[in-house]
Amino acid sequence: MDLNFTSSELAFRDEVRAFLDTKLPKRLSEMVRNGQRLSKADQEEWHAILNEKGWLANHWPKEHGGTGWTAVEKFIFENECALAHAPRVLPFGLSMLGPVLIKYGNDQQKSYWLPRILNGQDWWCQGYSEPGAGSDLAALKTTAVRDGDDYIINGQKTWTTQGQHANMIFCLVRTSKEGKKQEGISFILVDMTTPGIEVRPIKTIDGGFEVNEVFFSDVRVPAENLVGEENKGWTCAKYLLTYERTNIAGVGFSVAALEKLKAIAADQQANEGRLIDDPQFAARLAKVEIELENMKTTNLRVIAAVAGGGVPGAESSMLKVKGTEIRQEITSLTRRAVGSYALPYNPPAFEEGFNGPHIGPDYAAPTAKSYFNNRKLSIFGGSNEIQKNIISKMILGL
Amino acid sequence: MDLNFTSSELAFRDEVRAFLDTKLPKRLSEMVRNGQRLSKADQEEWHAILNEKGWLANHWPKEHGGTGWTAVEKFIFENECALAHAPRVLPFGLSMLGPVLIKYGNDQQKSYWLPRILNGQDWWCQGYSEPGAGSDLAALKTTAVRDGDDYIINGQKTWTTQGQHANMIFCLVRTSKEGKKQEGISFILVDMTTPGIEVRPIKTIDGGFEVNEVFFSDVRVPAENLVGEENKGWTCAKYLLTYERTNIAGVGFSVAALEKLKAIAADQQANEGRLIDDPQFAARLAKVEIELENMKTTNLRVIAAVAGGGVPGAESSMLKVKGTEIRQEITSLTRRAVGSYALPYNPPAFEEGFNGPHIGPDYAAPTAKSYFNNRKLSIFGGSNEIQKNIISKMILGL
Amino acid sequence: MDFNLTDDRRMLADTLSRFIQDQYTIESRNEAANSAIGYSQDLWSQYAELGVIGALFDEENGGFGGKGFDLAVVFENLGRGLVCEPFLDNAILAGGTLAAAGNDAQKAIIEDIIAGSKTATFAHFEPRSRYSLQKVETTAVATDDGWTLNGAKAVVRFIDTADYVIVSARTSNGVNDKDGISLFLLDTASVNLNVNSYNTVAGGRAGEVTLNNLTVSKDALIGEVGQAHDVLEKVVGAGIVALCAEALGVMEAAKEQTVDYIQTRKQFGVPIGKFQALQHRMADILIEIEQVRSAVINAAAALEKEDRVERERALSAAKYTVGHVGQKIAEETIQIHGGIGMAWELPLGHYAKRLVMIDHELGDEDYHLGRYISLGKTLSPTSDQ
Amino acid sequence: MDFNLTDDRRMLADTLSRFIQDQYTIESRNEAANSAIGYSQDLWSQYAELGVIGALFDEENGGFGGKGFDLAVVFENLGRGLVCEPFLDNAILAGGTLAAAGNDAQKAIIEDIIAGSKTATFAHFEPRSRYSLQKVETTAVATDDGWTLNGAKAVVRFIDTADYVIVSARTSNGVNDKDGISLFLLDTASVNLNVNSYNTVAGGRAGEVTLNNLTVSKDALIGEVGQAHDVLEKVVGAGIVALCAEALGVMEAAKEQTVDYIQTRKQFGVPIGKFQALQHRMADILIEIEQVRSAVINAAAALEKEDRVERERALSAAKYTVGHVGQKIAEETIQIHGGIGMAWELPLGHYAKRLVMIDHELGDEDYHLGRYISLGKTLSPTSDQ
Repeated sequence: MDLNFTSSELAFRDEVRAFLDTKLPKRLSEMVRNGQRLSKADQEEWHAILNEKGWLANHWPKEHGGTGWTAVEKFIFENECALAHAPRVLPFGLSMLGPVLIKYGNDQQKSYWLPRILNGQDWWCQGYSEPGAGSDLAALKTTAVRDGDDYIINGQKTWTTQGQHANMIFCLVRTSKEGKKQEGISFILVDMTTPGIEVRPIKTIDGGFEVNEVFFSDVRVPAENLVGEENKGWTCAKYLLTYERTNIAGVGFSVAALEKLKAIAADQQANEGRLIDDPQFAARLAKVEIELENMKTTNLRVIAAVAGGGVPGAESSMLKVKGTEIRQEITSLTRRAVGSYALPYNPPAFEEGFNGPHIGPDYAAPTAKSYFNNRKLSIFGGSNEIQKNIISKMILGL
Repeated sequence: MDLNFTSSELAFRDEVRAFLDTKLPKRLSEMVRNGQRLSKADQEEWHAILNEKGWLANHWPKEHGGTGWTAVEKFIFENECALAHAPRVLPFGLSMLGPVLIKYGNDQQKSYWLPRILNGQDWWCQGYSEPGAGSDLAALKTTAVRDGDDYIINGQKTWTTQGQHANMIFCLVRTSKEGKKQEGISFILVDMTTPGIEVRPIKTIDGGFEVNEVFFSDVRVPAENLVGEENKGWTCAKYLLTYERTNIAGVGFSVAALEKLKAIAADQQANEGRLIDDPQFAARLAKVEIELENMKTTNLRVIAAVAGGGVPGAESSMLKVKGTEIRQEITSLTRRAVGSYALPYNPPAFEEGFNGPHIGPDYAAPTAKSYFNNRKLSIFGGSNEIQKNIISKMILGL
Repeated sequence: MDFNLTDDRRMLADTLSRFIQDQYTIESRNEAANSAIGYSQDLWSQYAELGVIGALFDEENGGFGGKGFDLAVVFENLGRGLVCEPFLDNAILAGGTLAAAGNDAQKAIIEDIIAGSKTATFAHFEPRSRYSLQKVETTAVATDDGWTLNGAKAVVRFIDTADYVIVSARTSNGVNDKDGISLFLLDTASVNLNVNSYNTVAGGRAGEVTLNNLTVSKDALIGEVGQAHDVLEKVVGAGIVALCAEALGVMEAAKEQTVDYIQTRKQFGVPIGKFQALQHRMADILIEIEQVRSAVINAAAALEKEDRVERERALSAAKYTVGHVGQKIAEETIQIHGGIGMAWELPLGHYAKRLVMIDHELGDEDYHLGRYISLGKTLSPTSDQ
Repeated sequence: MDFNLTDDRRMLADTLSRFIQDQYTIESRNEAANSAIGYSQDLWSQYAELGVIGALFDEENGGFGGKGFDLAVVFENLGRGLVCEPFLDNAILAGGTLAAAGNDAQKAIIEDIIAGSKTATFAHFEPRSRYSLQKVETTAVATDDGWTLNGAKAVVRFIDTADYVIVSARTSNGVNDKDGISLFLLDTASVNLNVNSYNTVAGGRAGEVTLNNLTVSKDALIGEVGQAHDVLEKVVGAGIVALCAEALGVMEAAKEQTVDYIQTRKQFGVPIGKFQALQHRMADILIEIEQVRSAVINAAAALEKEDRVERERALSAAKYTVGHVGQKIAEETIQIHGGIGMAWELPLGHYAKRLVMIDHELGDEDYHLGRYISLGKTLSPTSDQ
């Protein structure tokens, strides 16, 4: 039993750190650190930097332009990126569609679409959830009807993250109403510039726009855009959802956020002395720090099991539930830490290059927004309730 | 809106206090205060004292020898008794069977059995739960088959509290297997000296003996012991279970236990100063104290609603859940407060007149036992899960 | 013991409840709450006409209420409707200060507040005071003509539109002393306040106020020099009852919205309200709300009590309870809704935001738990019920 | 990074697991645990023969283990089997003290401990010291021939049957000073100890020890005069790893028993494990246990670290986690069982009792949370992973 990284893993970590040190633009990391909104161009800039280094597709095998990293290397990379406040790599093309195409796509699809994900020609979004099909994804109603060499798509998708920036969407659509509800589903790629598609942004409670509704009215899509067999899309869907997610616990994000929280608590004054020394606050802080220390090891254990040939499956549900609880608790304490300065709502402070007067301490502005925005963590990507159903069935056998 | 008792309620409270002051034997209140085990004779002694005063049957109307008290008066009485460390009045005859007989019994049953409950001739226990019928009470399997003027009972009851002391048991038995499972149940009174009855005590995890299994093998019971109509016993059962329980929250017990806990925490030394001043412990104590202050008012509100003609029903589920959580938390903190002196297990100290050397402080002996014993509070009398089902259906309409 | 409202209060509650139901949609509420002034002046006039503001003052001050239970009745209804108009800072805190300590000339303003023709606000808390009542760094130095004020005040609600602002300042003693705090009434039209104003997360407007050698006349002083602490405690106590009752109303509404949602929303072919895990969580929410209701009743009943420890402990207990339960209910009701709970379009998220933000006003749960413990140290370990 | 056990440890774990499974029924375990000596001397000899005791000592001291992960492997298995034999106080605490600070003559006893032919115990904590390592009121005063001891020691495990007892006493400084604590090795056959002994709630025997002008010879001293604090911290650290690993095993077993039960127990016509509310609670239990497992790994890995703050924080974090999660799991598994969870006859309740009682040994969750916070104050606010 050895909790330390091997020397080659340590060397890799140093390489990642050196890369981030020199290549991650200060402009971007400052925005991330300050909780500011990244534009599409900002995100594309970071993707391009990673792609230049060959590190963009860290979930793909080498032959398709991926890194071919081990689970441990992937973890180290994602963790270091979070600690360095690098922008998040958007998962839709790289972590979701890419692996599905590699496993289920035909040669033509692979050779056409994969390079376009890497070089940024396509910005993908995900067409899974529908208003009546959230946790119960297989209840989806959007239809694709074969018409010659095309499918005609009608229906509605929702909670499409970053869909407003996307030119492509991968969708689950119903191609048959026979059999079990899982059986008539197909996986298809849709160009969002096709006539009949309308994207409507959904404003979220924090005042931001990250998610969208996507409406399809007689949208004509070439049948060659079908991935895998017709009516077998559920296989792709499940593969995508359970696809190894080394960073689902978000440990790196939590470590970075906890550091920031501690700095805030050391700056804030409580009744007697610093907030960080206030007994109730110190206890809250210590509890989440201990949870996080434990979670670091839980996460590494799951990764080690994967590296040893295991498949995470239900274990990633465990990481999801606890990891998001920890992240949410840290954002909650950060909001709590700033006292009445959680109240001001000052959108200009969320934008790059904000120079106006800060309201209260400069770290206060994004705290409430971030707290409310991060309520999504336990809802999206398979709600924590769904994860508990999975744990209950897959691990406990209930 | 007036939270204060009326002057007549205050006068009643003073009367109760004066009575407890003069009539509650110090010997008994000391045993209760010290968490010692009361014998059958101890409990009978207290019943007799209350009966002499005419205060034993506080749930019964005056015409049957009860007090005819209002809900507020009942609450005041039970609360003052708890604060004075009076022994608990056993509910089986007085709060459970009594009201059922008064509502569903025939004249002969009322005139024969009710006085015997008051004067202590009968000690009743409850034959409801079975090994396969706990939360799902209507699944009970014990049968009663009519044979001439008798019923022949076969089956098994369990969790029969204080059954080892009882000479009588009221049972739910299956008299028909037709229709819905609730429909073939009857309510019957059984003399425990009848041949074919065997009582086996169940030792509980705290090492005590409070509950029993009762086995019935061809037990012959006169048909006149049937209460209400054959196959209509479920009506009696439900009436008994939802029968107004003013003290289900156990506020008086909690207040008394919290006082004792505070005295312990003031006596115990923590790292720096007294345990009661330790920030973590003080926070735990304050949280449960605030919950209890809130619960006092919640309880009074429900009682006021009853007094105003409302029926508590599902509201008593609310009192049960929160009330038992509070009681359990106080026993948990009391155990926590005594540090390593929670470990010694010294049964002689649980008995009256214990004079031996105390292990650690004299208040330490019952703390662990009481903590483990009180796990029952959230299980027996309709588990807290069942109470939440009731709240969900009856109040929330889910 | 009587838990029924008086007839007057019941009538007021019914009127107010109907008015709010008729006047507000979530869209119009959000529009007003996030507007340049943070509320609807039109509705404010109507509240005045309905007598809702008058219910927050006693007869001596031209009102017809002003007791703890009057505040509770009004604010529970305001909470249910997520009302963003300036009841708290204007009527309870600023108006309450004038009622408690103002001279006749200053009290005359209360009539305008009740009539809705003028508003006032309350500038006590400071950038570094967190929730402390006694930590005042702003100074007031006596001059020949009056006072010179220097310092900064944090998150002063509705300062943009306030006709008056009440400012606390230290006239003697150390930064953290109870003694030596004084209060001043400023007419915003005649003094040159430096204000950086903004909207707030759960609706309503506020601003940072900087006092830079601001001179005010002698008659700006409210009450006795250096004796403001008890006045502050009194009005903040009333503010706590008001906020707690508001939170109760918000929780009730959030609970009802969630019950309605899970009764209709289907997943896996059945309403999600049929899933036992959600049922038990909703039952927990219901139980916690009933405990909050009791805490509000306890606080409202305590507000007029003479015994400081008993009164302030009941107030801190209520604010702690509201903070603790409020966060839980905000998070649970969003979570139980799922994705749609995150949508701005639904009322729920706005209720959740208000619930969480109430914990950031007049002391959060940690602050009040600590205060409850401190106050308890003056008691013997034995307490009577 | 490698989370697999070494082959030696895996073999030990397998052997131990099989042995425990073969030897113990809940009845025989309870009989031994609640007997007049609180354990089975027969089984103890067998453990010695199996080499289980030797695995707790390093080679230098005649064992073949002694590292954090050796302790963890053994104690997790002991926990799974609810083993009541005196591993902790005898081998880890008393034996560990001798190994850490004993002279050659004293270390010779370790051989007998490993062989199972002698047992020792650890009398450090006192009636008023709660969980403090440094609060020692017992005094040792130097005489011409040796030392005179006065004081009292609390809840000394298995004192009835111990051949040796290690006693801490203050030889200088104040009651609460780290400096000035010394350790003494007493042969129970040759000193006249005043012991009031008893069984304990979760099995095993203990006693109150009173030292009344007890004289011991010069060679009773272990290590240097007045320098025992660091020795105590070291062996108690090992004790914490052991207890935490034991708790992990207990939790695992309690979880499995509960899963088995709810898969078979039917109510309303279906196994209660099909009710979603219970499923989600079981999922929570599983997640918490995995966090405990990580805490145990962290603590075991930290045990040999030089950096005191890093090491002791990992130990306190683990004991806090175990205390916090342990109570939850004890209460939840009983509750989920329902009435039958209260029955002595079932193993479950005994596992639950052990889990709760572990929080009363070597510092409870509050103590270790406080300690974790205090230790952290010496760190800069920025920590590396």
